[in-house]
Amino acid sequence: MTTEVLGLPLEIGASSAWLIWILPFIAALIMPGIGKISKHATGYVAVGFALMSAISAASLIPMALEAHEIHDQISWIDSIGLKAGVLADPLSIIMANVVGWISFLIMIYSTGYMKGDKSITRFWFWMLFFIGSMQLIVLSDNLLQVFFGWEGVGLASYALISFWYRDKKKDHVGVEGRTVLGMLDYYAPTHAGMKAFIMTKVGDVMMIAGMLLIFLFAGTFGFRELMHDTTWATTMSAQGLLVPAFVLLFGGAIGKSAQFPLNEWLLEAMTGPTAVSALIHAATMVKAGVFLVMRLAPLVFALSAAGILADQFFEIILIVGAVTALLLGLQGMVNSEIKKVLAYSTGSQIGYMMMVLGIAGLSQQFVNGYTAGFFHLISHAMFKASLFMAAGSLLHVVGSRFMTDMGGLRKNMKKTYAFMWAAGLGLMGAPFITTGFWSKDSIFGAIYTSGHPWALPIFTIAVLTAVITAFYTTRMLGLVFFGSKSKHVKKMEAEGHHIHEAPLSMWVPYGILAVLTIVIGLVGLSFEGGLHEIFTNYLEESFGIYSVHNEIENSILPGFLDGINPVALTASLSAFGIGTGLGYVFYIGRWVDPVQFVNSNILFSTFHKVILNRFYLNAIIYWCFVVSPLWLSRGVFRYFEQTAIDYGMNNGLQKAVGWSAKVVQGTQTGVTQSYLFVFGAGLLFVVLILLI
Amino acid sequence: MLELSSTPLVIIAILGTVGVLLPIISIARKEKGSNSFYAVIAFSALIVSIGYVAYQFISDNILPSALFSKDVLVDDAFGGFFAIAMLIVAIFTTVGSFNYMRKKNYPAVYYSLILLSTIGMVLVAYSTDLVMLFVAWELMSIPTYVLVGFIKKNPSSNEAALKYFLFGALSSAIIVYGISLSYGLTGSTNIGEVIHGYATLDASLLPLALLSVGMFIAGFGFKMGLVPFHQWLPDTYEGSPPTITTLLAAGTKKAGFAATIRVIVLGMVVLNLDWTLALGIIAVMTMTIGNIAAIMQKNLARMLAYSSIAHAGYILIGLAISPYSTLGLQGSLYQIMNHSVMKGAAFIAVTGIVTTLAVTNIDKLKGLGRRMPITSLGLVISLFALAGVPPLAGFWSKIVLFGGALDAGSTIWWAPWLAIAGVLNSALSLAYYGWLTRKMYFEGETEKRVSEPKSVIAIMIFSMIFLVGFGIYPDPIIKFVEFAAPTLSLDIMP
Amino acid sequence: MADVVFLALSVITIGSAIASLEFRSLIYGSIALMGTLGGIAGFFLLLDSPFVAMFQLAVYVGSIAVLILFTVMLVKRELIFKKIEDKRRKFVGIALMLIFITALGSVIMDSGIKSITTDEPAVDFRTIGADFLIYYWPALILMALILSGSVTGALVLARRENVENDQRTD
Amino acid sequence: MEYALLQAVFLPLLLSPIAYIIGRKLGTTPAMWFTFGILLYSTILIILSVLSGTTEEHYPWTEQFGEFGFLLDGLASPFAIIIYLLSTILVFYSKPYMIHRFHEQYAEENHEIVSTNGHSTLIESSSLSNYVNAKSGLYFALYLVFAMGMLGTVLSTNLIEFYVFFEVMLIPGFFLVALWGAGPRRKIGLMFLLWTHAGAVVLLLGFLMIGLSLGSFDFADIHESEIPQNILMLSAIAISIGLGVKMAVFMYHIWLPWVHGSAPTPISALLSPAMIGIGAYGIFRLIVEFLPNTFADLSIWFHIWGLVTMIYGGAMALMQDDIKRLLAYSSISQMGYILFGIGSMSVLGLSGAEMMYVTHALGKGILFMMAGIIIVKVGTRNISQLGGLAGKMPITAVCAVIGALTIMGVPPTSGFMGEWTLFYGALETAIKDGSTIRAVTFGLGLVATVLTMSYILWMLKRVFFGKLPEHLEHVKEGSWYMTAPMMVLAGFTVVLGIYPDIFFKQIIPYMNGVLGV
Amino acid sequence: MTNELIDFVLVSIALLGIGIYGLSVKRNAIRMLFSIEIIINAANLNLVAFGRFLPHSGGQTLALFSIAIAAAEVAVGLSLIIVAYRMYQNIDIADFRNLKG
Repeated sequence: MTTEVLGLPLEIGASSAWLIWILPFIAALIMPGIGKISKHATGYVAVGFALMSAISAASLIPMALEAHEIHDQISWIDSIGLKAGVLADPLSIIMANVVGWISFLIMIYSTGYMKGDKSITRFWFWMLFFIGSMQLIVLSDNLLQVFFGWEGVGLASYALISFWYRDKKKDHVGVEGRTVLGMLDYYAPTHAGMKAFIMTKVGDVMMIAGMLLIFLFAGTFGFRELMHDTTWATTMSAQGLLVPAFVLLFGGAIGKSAQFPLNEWLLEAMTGPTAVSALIHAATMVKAGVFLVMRLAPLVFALSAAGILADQFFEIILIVGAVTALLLGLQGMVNSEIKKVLAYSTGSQIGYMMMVLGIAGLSQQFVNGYTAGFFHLISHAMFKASLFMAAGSLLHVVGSRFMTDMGGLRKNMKKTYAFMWAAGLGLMGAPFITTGFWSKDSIFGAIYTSGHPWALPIFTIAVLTAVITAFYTTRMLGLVFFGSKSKHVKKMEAEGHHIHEAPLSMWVPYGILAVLTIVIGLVGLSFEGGLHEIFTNYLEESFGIYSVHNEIENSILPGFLDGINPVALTASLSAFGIGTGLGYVFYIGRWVDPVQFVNSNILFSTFHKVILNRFYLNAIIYWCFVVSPLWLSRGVFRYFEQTAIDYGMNNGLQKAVGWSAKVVQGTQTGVTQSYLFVFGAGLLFVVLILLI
Repeated sequence: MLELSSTPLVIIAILGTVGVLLPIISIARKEKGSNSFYAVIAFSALIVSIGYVAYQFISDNILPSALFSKDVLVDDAFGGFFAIAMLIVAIFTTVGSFNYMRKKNYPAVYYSLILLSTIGMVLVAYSTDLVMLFVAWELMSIPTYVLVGFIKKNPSSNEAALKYFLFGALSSAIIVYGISLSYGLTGSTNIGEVIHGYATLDASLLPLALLSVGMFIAGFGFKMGLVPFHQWLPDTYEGSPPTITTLLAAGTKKAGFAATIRVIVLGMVVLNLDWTLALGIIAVMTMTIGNIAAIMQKNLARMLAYSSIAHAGYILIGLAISPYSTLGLQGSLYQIMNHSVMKGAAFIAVTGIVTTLAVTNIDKLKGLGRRMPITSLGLVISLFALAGVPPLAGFWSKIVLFGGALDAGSTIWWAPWLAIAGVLNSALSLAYYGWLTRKMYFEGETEKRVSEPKSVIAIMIFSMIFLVGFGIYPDPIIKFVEFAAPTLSLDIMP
Repeated sequence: MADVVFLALSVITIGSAIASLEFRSLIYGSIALMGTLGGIAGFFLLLDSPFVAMFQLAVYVGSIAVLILFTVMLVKRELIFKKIEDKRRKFVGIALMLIFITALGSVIMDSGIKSITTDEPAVDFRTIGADFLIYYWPALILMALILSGSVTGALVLARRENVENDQRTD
Repeated sequence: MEYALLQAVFLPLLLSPIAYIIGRKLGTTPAMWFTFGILLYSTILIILSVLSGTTEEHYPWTEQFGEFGFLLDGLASPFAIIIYLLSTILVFYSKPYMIHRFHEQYAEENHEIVSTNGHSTLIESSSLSNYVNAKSGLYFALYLVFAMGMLGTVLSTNLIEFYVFFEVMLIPGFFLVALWGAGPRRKIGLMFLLWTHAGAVVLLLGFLMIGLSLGSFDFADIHESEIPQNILMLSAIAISIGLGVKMAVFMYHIWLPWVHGSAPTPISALLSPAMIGIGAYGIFRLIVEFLPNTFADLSIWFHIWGLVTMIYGGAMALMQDDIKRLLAYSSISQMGYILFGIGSMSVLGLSGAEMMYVTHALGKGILFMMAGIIIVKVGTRNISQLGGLAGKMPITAVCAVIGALTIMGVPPTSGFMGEWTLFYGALETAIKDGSTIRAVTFGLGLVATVLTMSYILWMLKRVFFGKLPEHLEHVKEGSWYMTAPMMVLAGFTVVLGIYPDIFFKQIIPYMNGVLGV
Repeated sequence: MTNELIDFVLVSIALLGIGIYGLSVKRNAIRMLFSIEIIINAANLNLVAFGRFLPHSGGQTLALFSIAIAAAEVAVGLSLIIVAYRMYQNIDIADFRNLKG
């Protein structure tokens, strides 16, 4: 099935694989032109191209189900022997679909959300650029090309976070005037964009170091080539560089997926339009790190299986994921800005995914953890995108990013209320009916059954995080929709602003996703089973990783709950119950005033303060990596560059020369006698140096 | 025996006749102020002389250099080289005086003295006998004492002349003293025989021989402006008429080098080679002090005077390393030729400025680039050439010089330091050349153009062509220098 | 014997050289200079060079010193008798002189010429004439040019310009 | 083609007086088109020569110093193409910028008249246009000579010839800065002249040592084995210092912020990317190619020196308020990258270093043009007085972002291609040699990229984003003359970033040959 | 000859020293001229002495040239002094110091 495209032999399937990422780029390139013709048309063109890209992705699904893969290459940098290519294997096809369809929905949402914005062309340009770059990450067959997409999404993220570059007050995040350890906790969009870009760049730098290390030994960046011949790994392992290389690559994932300790940029990234937050900082880009790990993990696992041990790689992933999940979840409990809560939650949930990927590599049953991670990725993408978009509607309507400025909105915004509950239940992991439940449960199961010595503590953290998740989701819903209307809303109503439902183009997308959360949740187990099967085949065929079928036999539960671990199930259920219950007590039923509760006890209030101040991590990072270097450079500039170098070597030299010129001129007195004296003395001098 | 058609004698004949006749004609004509008449005569005499030298070169009548002679004069390429350089300078001076001497007294005597002095300069380079050299030296010097003080109404001219005269008389006495010592040690005044005598000198007499070298260095060094014998030089260059400064800076100074090469370098190689270190030290002192003093000068002529002191230092590098590297003397000769044109052109530019604007204060030269575009262009090009900026002619002589110093590094340890000092100095010198350029071109934007003296323009154009042309294609002049430079080795014998 | 003459001549020459510089009066100074020049002429005689000695007397004592004397008389009285001196400069000058003489003197004393004496007859002064004509003749031509140049130059310089202009306007 | 390189080098020089006359008689626009025509023709000659492979021309010159030749090989061609490409494009940019500058100066000078005469004089439009015509004639003439000097250096095949061109580009540079620079331009012009000249003469010393010990100055005759050992190291150090001054590496960088800050912007855009990089070319040609063993000894020092320069330049750039000075410090930092790459002593590292030259030329060219547009349209160069300009000048902003990405080394701009190959080279040598120092420098080098990113992004933020100060309400986009060149360069950097083989296929085989791989 | 060469040379050196002293100390132009004459005479004495002891005619020849040239120099020098005197009514060289620096 090959055809000629631009003189290049191309498989039919391959051409659609290429198109998935090329189409958005083409759209982005023509966007300024279209914007010149008609601002109105840009939206339709953008959505159209996003749809086409998504359809291309969908056209590959059959291939994924057959565990087929397309690997197509063209020449690129011949002089180094590098090729560009697409690699459409089940992993990337499913991911491409997730990205493609969610971004399509968010594009539709954006047509409503961004309506009337003056810079709409720019918005569409960057959104399309983002989609293209993201799909490039997903579909690339080599690390270098992945890095192109990697930086592309970073760039798009930067551009979209600081989309409202005029830095109006309403576009900031954080509480004005609030400081943590002397650092202002209030960020302008342009600042936030920079912060995000530079912080992820730290990760990217690690990633490029890892890439280069691997390239140095393997001579290739290609994923398949790396798997094909593994002698490079033997050499690297012998030199002790294998694990560092992969850990460095994981550094990129840490940065992009906002994992500890590079998590702080994600919160400020909320300065971007909410559609952007939904697409980039919830559904897709932050998942790129997870995706990268999923690309690499089978390779590393296969190497481990072949005797080249790299357990530390998975252990680091595990620890980073666990720490992030707990840390960000805790912070999500106290923040008052709705988008920030969602952002914390995103980071925390990605921590889950990392955690389970780490545990997968450490367990015998790799595919379980792998599937669980991916399943959670998909379900999280759906409900978190939905939640974000809904939050965007709220912001749109209320005009404030603080949940304390909302309250009691359930009557005004019924659809949003319903969809948010549905999606929120997904996040909380409401038993049996939501995707979130099934995916989280499979994570618990995978961790619990891994048999790794750390399984139990990690499991505890996971469950604790689940409790926290349920709690803060309930808190969010309670604060927004329950209780009485806030002063702000009342004031708005008094001013004649009617609080009403969001327009159709906005609620439909998040409606669809919320409904999907429930619908897939209802068939969650079989969905998971399907994924499991696909990945089992995939891992077998591509990496030679065979799963060990020992789990189902040990199951004590009846048929339809096959593959479910009872401990995990119990934990999951109780976590949901405890978290939701606590949330209900404080925020829906409002039986206890949370403020009083916190202040009642010095321990609680201290703890509250610490998590509200983000464990001081942000402030410390600022002090160490922004303030001190700036202070240092200022010092160097003032006391070295300007003084020693600039003044010293320019003016100082000039002065020295001028001074010696004065001295020399001083000897030129104009008195002939002294000249003659010098002549005589000079004669003597010459004679003496001749004679000596 | 010296043939009557040999170059030095012909030059004596032509220039001497014209030089002596000019005052007589002026007495006969009994009229004043016909400056250009005498200038044209002098100019044509000089042109005929330079033509004769060139003819001798072309027709291969000139002996290769580094020959000693049984006579007092020798018609060799070395002398011919200097003759051309000196005659060019004399022509510069004469042509530059076309406008400068207008409405001034005694033009006939003025040109006559220039011609006589020119004979002296040329003959210094041709001399192979110390007596001859001394007499030529005096013929070169005495008319310039008069010329420096020629503007009788001008106190600085007189002051300059007095200082110059006192120094000149002292140094010629010192030279005689030096000659007396070397004569006493060797029994002859012929340079060839002196060398022979030195080569077989009794060890106990060596200090006296070195004493005579020291006296020569001091005596010739005065003319060359070597530190510490330089102090008269800025004062005199500043005070004297700028045309005469041209003659002094570009001409007589070079004659000093010719004498030094003939006597000290050629002659004394056979002695202990310690004198080279002395020359090296003097070279470094000279260029450093010259450049440093030049930096803060307010007066253009004075700045150029200091710069010419510095250049004496560069040239001296070549002399100091001459026994160790063939490039040394070549570099010196090359630099001498270039410096004659560069410094000549620069001082003629000063002449032009003085003639039209009557100022030499640099602060008053703001916007000169607009007022006198051609003069200032010529000045700037010669300044950059002096600084050794490529692709101007001055660059090539400097790299030959410094290259020679580095080349000599394989035999003598201190030679590369001369190159380093030279290089740093030429970088330093760019400071004041650049500053002057800045004054002329980047300040005083509102000045209007004034008419420039035609004679000055002619010289500027000539020197620009020379400096740029030989800067881009230096091969002919390099070949000429190679031909003219004597080769030194420790076994040269008459 | 001759040593006495030599010593006397030395004393006269050096003494009058110092005197010519140190006498308060310029006129006496010039006369003392004549003494020095004469003393040198005496040395020349002592060195069996009568021709040079005569020339010395004729040119130096006869014309140069007289020229100087006249010039001295041309200038104002107080300039002739006034002697302004910088004390410090004087001491430094004397020090330089002493160092100079000591240094060069010791160089010469150490060198081989200390023992040089001669018993050969003096050069016949006719060889000088032959030298002039056969060997040094270009120098003689130059000498002539020097003299003509210096004479015209000196004349031009010494001429009173304003007087001349007055005459011309008459 | 015969005489192609000779034409490409000397046509601009020979025709520069004509450009002057055209400017004087006919005005700025004809002079601009004339200059553009010459440079375009020369650029095409260069590109054709590159396409036809390695080109070499030789002409007799002096016997003592060897022949006058031109060589366009894999090393020289990227430099040559970039130099002439930038020069050609910047001709357009020059016109509006320089007219703006001439008007400013005319006003200044007339103000001087007013103040000295005490009574006001009307500015007559005819005298103003005469003034502008005369000045632009001079400008374009100097511009041509400047471009020619840079190209000649890169193409020369003889040490002395190299030095001559090295200095020739200095003189018009001096005049351009001193005549039309900003601030204390005369002083800065002199500073430029003196520092770079001082560096050049040190370079000359090194040349002379090599040339004299070999007895020939032709590149073809330079064989490391024939040079005495003690001279070899000394001359290599002298050459490195001389070129280091040109490259403005740490400790020799003093002149650069002043000069690049002050020079007229089109000239800054040539100085900074094209000219200072010629120092890097010199190191490639003279040390890496001709003195490989010495280079092996020195490379670690280049590496460290480069690293220090990278970090220092970046840190200082953070502190600048003058936008052009910021870019100047950034250039210092970028030269550090190049030196760092040279120090890596591996094929890809060296190729990456050369690629960095290309990419820095494109990126910094764009950024300097951005600064120029701001100077012309806003009238200030202080970052603290700017802000929020993205909406007012969108094309400039977009191009500036692309330029910034190029400098930061973010794909898909060419900067990334330069950077990763460069760092790969550093890593390769570190691992192969098992050298801890190199491993540490590699790591710190990567940290420096974050620093680069910080100052560039902060600059963009302060210039284009944030609140729009009130006095900037009426700012307009720059004219097409100014924006079009930027767009060309921006397009170039993206094309090169996606398909870097255009240059890599020239560079990498050459570097393979040099390192004997 | 009863006298040794060294005696004459020493006298000559002494005269040279005195001349240099006079030049660097005396301010009166005419006295400076005296000093120069003294030095020239010292040199001449040296020449003739060496010529006598060699023996050779060259020393005397050069001495003759030297004397003649000294005469020419003195003529020029005196005329310069006269010009200066006319201008300043003064011949104190130390006062002629407009050119300096």
